[in-house]
Amino acid sequence: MPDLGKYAGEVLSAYGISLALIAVLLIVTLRAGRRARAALKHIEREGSPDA
Amino acid sequence: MIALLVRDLRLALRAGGGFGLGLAFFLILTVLVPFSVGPQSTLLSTIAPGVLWLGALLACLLSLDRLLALDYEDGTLDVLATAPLPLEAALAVKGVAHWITTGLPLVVAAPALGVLLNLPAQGYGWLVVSLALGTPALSMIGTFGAALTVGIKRGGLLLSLLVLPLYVPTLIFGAEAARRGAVGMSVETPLILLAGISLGCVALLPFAAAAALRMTIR
Amino acid sequence: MIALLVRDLRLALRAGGGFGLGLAFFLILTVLVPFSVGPQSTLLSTIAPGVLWLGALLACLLSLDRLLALDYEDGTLDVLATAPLPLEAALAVKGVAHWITTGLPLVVAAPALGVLLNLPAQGYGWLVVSLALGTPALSMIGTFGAALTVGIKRGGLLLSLLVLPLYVPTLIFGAEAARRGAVGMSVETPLILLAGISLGCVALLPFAAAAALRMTIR
Amino acid sequence: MSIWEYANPVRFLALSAKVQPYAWGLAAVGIVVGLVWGFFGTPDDFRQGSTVKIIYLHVPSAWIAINAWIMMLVASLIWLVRRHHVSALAAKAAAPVGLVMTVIGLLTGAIWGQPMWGTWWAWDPRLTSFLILFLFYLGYIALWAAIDDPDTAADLTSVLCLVGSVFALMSRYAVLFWSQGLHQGASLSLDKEENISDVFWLPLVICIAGFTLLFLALVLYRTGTEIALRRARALTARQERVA
Amino acid sequence: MSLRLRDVAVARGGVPVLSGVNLRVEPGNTLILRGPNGAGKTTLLRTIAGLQPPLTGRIAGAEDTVAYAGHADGLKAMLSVAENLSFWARIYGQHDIGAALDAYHLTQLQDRLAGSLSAGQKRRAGLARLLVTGRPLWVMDEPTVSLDREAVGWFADCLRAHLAGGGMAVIATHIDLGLEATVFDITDLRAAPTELLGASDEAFL
Amino acid sequence: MSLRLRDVAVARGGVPVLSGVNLRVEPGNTLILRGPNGAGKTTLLRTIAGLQPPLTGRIAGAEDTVAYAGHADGLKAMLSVAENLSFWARIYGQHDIGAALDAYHLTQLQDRLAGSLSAGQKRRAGLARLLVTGRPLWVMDEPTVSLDREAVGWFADCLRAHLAGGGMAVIATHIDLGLEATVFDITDLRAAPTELLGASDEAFL
Ligand code: HEM
Ligand SMILES: Nc1ncnc2c1ncn2[C@@H]1O[C@H](COP(=O)(O)OP(=O)(O)OP(=O)(O)O)[C@@H](O)[C@H]1O
Ligand SMILES: Nc1ncnc2c1ncn2[C@@H]1O[C@H](COP(=O)(O)OP(=O)(O)OP(=O)(O)O)[C@@H](O)[C@H]1O
Ligand SMILES: [Mg+2]
Ligand SMILES: [Mg+2]
Repeated sequence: MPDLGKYAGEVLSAYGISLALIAVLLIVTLRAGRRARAALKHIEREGSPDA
Repeated sequence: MIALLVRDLRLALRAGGGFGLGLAFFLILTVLVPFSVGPQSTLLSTIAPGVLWLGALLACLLSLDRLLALDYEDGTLDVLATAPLPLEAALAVKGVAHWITTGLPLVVAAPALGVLLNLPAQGYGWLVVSLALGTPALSMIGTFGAALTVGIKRGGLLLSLLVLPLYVPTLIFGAEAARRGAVGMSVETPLILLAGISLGCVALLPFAAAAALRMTIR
Repeated sequence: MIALLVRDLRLALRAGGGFGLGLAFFLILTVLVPFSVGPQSTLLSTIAPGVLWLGALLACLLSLDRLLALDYEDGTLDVLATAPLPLEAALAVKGVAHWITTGLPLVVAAPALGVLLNLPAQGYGWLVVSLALGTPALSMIGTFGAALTVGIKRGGLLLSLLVLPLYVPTLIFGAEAARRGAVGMSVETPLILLAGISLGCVALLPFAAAAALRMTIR
Repeated sequence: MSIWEYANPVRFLALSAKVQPYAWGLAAVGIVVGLVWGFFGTPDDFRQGSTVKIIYLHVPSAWIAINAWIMMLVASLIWLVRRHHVSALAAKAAAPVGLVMTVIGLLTGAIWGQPMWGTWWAWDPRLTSFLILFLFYLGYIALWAAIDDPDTAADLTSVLCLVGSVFALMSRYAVLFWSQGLHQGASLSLDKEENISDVFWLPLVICIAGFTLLFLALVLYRTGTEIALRRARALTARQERVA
Repeated sequence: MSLRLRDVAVARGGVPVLSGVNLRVEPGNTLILRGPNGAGKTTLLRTIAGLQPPLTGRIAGAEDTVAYAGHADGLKAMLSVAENLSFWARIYGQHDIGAALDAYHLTQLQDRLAGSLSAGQKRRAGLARLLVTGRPLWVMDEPTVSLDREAVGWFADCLRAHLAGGGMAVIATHIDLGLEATVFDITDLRAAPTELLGASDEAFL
Repeated sequence: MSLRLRDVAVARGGVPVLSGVNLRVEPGNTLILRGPNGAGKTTLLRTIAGLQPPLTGRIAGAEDTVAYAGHADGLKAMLSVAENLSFWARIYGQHDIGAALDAYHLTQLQDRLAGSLSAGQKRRAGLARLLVTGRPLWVMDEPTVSLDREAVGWFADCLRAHLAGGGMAVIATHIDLGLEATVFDITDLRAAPTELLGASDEAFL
């Protein structure tokens, strides 16, 4: 861990917030993507949107 | 009643995100203020509490327009008026739904926008408290105004015109509380008065609104 | 085209006075500002030009909502789209009608409201000039926004969200000109730029608006 | 074979399936290497102290935020002129990524501003234009969400993107005219004079490359999602008609 | 409980439209209102539904038993058909919407947004709403507008089932619905312009 | 000039609804579209009127000759009947609205605000609008909704006069209008779900 001096709070929170936002974006993207692909596969197989 | 609340919230979410939009308007308004009065940060921080209150008020106001109008146009109000649910309750619920979709997000977002206007650090808490106490009154007064103007084509502006004077006391006490909070003065009196207004509005205005609505749809 | 203009103006006059209402909103907003930022006259006179411009902009914005929505709902737009009049011309005329009923009264009334906010004496002229040059752009941009959102239920707030960022350049130059005028600085550059924006909008945006409208009513 | 072949969803998906593993992998490598190097391996600036390390997030995200909009503009044009569905969907897929990057740029900038300028926010032209960009993203996404016919939505958002870009440019000039800045000018320019020192430069470039690849991977994947949604919608609609 | 109107007069826009309306609908019966355009059918129906007060006379047996279906359908474009119906069902304290969906053959369409239906499909959803109210008195203003012949048949079936269960219906229509019903012609009940009925502009006559 | 549709396919909400529509209307003739609810009548009429493009095929003879009357009347509630009609007359470069008022017996009502008319009176004013367009091809979606019998007769008279003057009409309706007209049933033209017609969702099938 490098010595961040008196700005440790700023630097770490910047990294924390940014990485968290990117992680949220990734999770949302992947989750929506999986769900959409699964639904599509289901429709292609069963021929019906529900059930 | 819960059915109505759920439906209103669902509609707000679905019809292009009624949730986000009041908020977005609030944001945009806050952004436009520096464009119009200039970028000096001391000036901005002086007017910040007032601008934020005014912005919240206008965001509420803009969304009132269709609080009842859509239900009127597609005949929902006619049916609601003949349904077992008392119209007073229905309107109170509609007011609550409006607050949840508009007032609440504003309360939550206000601090972030305070940053844009250089609101002094001590002002954030009181800003939020005053908005939380005041926005229910804004929603209920708005419901009443919407009930008064519902059958009128192009009622949007008329509605604003009717409602804005009714908003004055809420605005005065709310903005005063936020302003005093920002400069570190005591905020008790305006906050108590604000809470009083809100309580009164929530308790009494549904009746006035229902009476008005019965007349408009006649 | 003149028929359309006359009809729109007549409707504005009749439907609860579209004329007066934009104005009334402008007035009320100006009155609310002292309530929200506090009554100190120096502060008010500093922010006066900005507030008046912002008020004009919001008054325009509020009235946009139903610029096309009513015509859409009652089927008028369908008929207009199949009528001999090109849609571009029809939308330009609607923009003009909107300006006459909203922008023009604001220009005329702004000096009176300047008094309420202690606008410095030298500022009146430039305020009026800048509003006169800028409001046509506001009306045309608004027409474009209305064409984009017309088929959408509860489009009012979405319309504001889309239109407000488009208003930014107009607002900046307009308010800057009014502000410089109020403190006696040279106003040429912002005024020329403002006029340029207005001209560009009036010349080009009807085409964009007609294209958007053809897509929405499809 | 013309590049327009990839406007066909199937071909696009095939190509995207080939490209994606590399994009994800290289993006991960770039971001990890760049950030780790930047965070652990570079010295503090003599004036800014350790806060310079924020640059490895701030500049790449700002860069993506701006270029995502440009990409959406190009995609919108392609949709309007040639009506390739994949293009419209790619624009739709890119918008939320651009929005998040804008938010990251704004937040890291704000955090950086507190120690450097003594304020979270100032109405500096660059900051202000960035905020306006944020608003454009919001409006664009809201318009997509509000229209249920996908083609109409694509048409209207494309028109908005075009007109919006023109107004965004005008806003940029207006804002420059309206306020003087605090923010640094472009320092990654090719002319060496004002460039930031080499120690910071290399990891920063790696970070920018990593973010760009991440953007690419995300957009490819999200476009795939949009295609799946459209396909599901098309199939259901057709089945309803059989019944 | 039957619906009774005794000597009712109704006004629209401050002007008396009908006067001396006396009618009675017993459980199991349908009343069809007839009259030329502008005779006052809509006005009378709205009065029965309690949406406006009568000028004179008394209406008994309508309050809390009436379900009103006017020209507009009361459907939200952004909600699906099933969501629309369950909303109304819950407002009226009911739960099951399956019967209503079946009656108008809406099961296929139940997940479609109401805004994307054709005119006749919308109307079918609007009529299905009456079935989820559980109310005995249906007051309907031109219910079969834009319905095709088959759908008119479904409507007639529903109505018959409702009547068989002791329900009542008052229907304004210009079309022959092929139902067995009392016809009530309001053409001759037009209020004479000189009649004094307590309309809002009378003080100025 | 006659109206011709050659091999037209139309879509609604991105999904093909009808395909292989071939029809021809000669001056002096009326075509009545029939088909159950949701068959695609409204969609076809809007396509003929030029409000949406056809998926495939060609439409000749409609542009600049068509006057469209949809479900909505295009009347402004806050203008009087006469004002509404003269507005539309001027948009179409005409002047005289007297004939239109007479044809639908609206002279009595001409100074009433359109918003205060009954449903049938409104519809009459909406139909009168077609007379002031001076256009030869009338495209009408369920024109007789809420009209009483007499008014349906007026409508038939107007239409006959229009046809006698070399006009054409395409009408979608579920009701028997008692007109002498070719009937075109679109029930069997329903687009097969697998057909490739260039609909917007096809790239995804
Ligand atoms: C909320 C506040 C801020 C915003 C919205 C913002 C936005 C931006 C933008 C849009 C860029 C341009 C990136 C590009 O052209 O590719 C940028 C670059 C940069 N920013 Fe900020 N910034 C903010 C605060 C700060 C602060 C406080 C600092 C440091 C004191 C800073 C330092 C830099 C540097 C060094 C660059 C790189 C300039 C270049 O190489 O082009 N920023 N920022
Ligand atoms: N706001 C109003 N002001 C004045 N008169 C009105 C108003 N609204 C309706 N009327 C008149 O009241 C009369 C009754 O209207 P109503 O809608 O009840 O007729 P209706 O029998 O339902 O006709 P339709 O068969 O056309 O639907 C009509 O002559 C109408 O013109
Ligand atoms: N936005 C939409 N999305 C998907 N399908 C739609 C949409 N709008 C309409 N449809 C469907 O398209 C079909 C054709 O509708 P259209 O309105 O043309 O029918 P119609 O023949 O006029 O019926 P009606 O007799 O009920 O008026 C219907 O099945 C309808 O459900
Ligand atoms: Mg009626
Ligand atoms: Mg139809």
